[in-house]
Amino acid sequence: MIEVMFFGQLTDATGVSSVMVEEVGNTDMLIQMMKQRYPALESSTYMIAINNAMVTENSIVTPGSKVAFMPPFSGG
Amino acid sequence: MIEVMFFGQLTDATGVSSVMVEEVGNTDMLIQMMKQRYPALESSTYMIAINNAMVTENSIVTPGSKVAFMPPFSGG
Amino acid sequence: MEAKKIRNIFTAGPVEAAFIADSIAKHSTKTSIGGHSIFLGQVRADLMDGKQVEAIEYTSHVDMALEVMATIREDIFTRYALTCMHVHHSLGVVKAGEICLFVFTSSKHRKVAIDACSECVERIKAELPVWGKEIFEGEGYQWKINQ
Amino acid sequence: MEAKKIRNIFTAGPVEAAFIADSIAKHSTKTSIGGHSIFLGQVRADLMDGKQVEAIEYTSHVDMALEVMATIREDIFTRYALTCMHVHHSLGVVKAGEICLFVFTSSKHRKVAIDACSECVERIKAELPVWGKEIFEGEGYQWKINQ
Repeated sequence: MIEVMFFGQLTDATGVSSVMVEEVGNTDMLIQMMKQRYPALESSTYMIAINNAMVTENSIVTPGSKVAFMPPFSGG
Repeated sequence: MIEVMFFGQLTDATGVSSVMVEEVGNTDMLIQMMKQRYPALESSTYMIAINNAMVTENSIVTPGSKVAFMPPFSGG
Repeated sequence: MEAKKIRNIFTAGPVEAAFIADSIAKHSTKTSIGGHSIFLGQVRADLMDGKQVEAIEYTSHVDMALEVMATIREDIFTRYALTCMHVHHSLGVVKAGEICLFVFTSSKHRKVAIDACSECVERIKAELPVWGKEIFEGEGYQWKINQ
Repeated sequence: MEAKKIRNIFTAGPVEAAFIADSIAKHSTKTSIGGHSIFLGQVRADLMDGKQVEAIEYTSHVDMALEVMATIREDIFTRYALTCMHVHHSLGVVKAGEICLFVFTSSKHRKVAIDACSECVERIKAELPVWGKEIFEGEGYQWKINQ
């Protein structure tokens, strides 16, 4: 299983803060899957982190990973 | 009368923090007068202010003025 | 390579002035310190299209934020001769006028403390996975955008 | 030309943490503020030829210092969009580990507050007629020199 987490304004698009998915090969595949499930993600801006590390290119998602979908940060 | 004030390490050189003097024409004359009275001033570094305003050249000292002899600042 | 030490930086609700005072007072035993630099972020009651911000609700990807903060911390200590650095960021609701961020650096020399504090604040804003939801008076909200 | 407003900045002995907290707390009603920058100068227990600094005794040409500070203040307010600025400097004895200078700037935007605070500190050190006498443990003293 893979835990997919959504943060900030993305939770408005998905209506959930986290969801478990079965095996998925890589981040591109996961993004496609999430866009199908939550169409409002299509028009959202986000970055991806796997197990707390930012990834900027398509990356392998190993079982047991936590994948975060994160909109631009606005702390402080 | 003119009030002549000494600050910081200059008080080590003069032994006093302020002294009244009779009329004196200008700051160069006042400096000479003070050096005669307090020879340790000869080897001191200082700036002069008349009535709270810094002067960098020889300046007229009008009666009733307050003249400050000030070593480099070290506040904060 | 030694593992980075993960420290909590999050606090529930606003950072209180008394907490800041306590933090300052604790440094009086560190007599090699010559200067402290403190930055405080305060929630603004901004007006947007006639609606006023009443509070910001902060959320974070906490695990990741603490790891990122440990990296920032390590990097700043490598490049600045700091005696110490403390960071506190609010989670949850912080009302307008309350403090949501407290960054505190100390060094022998003032310029080091000031520069490190300023850099730390910029990096927190840019790199920490934290989000602010600006809650309007009455009803409605919008998501904060950092400049 | 309007006369500059002369405000007292001097406080007898150290600046207490509780005073700083109180000063911070007072700003919670100013909800246009987004960032505060604070600088605190702390007396260091420096070692000089085997003698340790136990305290600094500050003296000033007070009238002149307040006039100079009013000019600095006016100049900084002209060039930075500050909501407010507060300066407190000790006179008399401040022990090692205690706070001798408290500069506090607030603005809508953090960078303005940070830059104004930093400039104010530099100008205080360079332009205010204040002198520090470093008193050694046991006996003796030397006059402080600003870097």
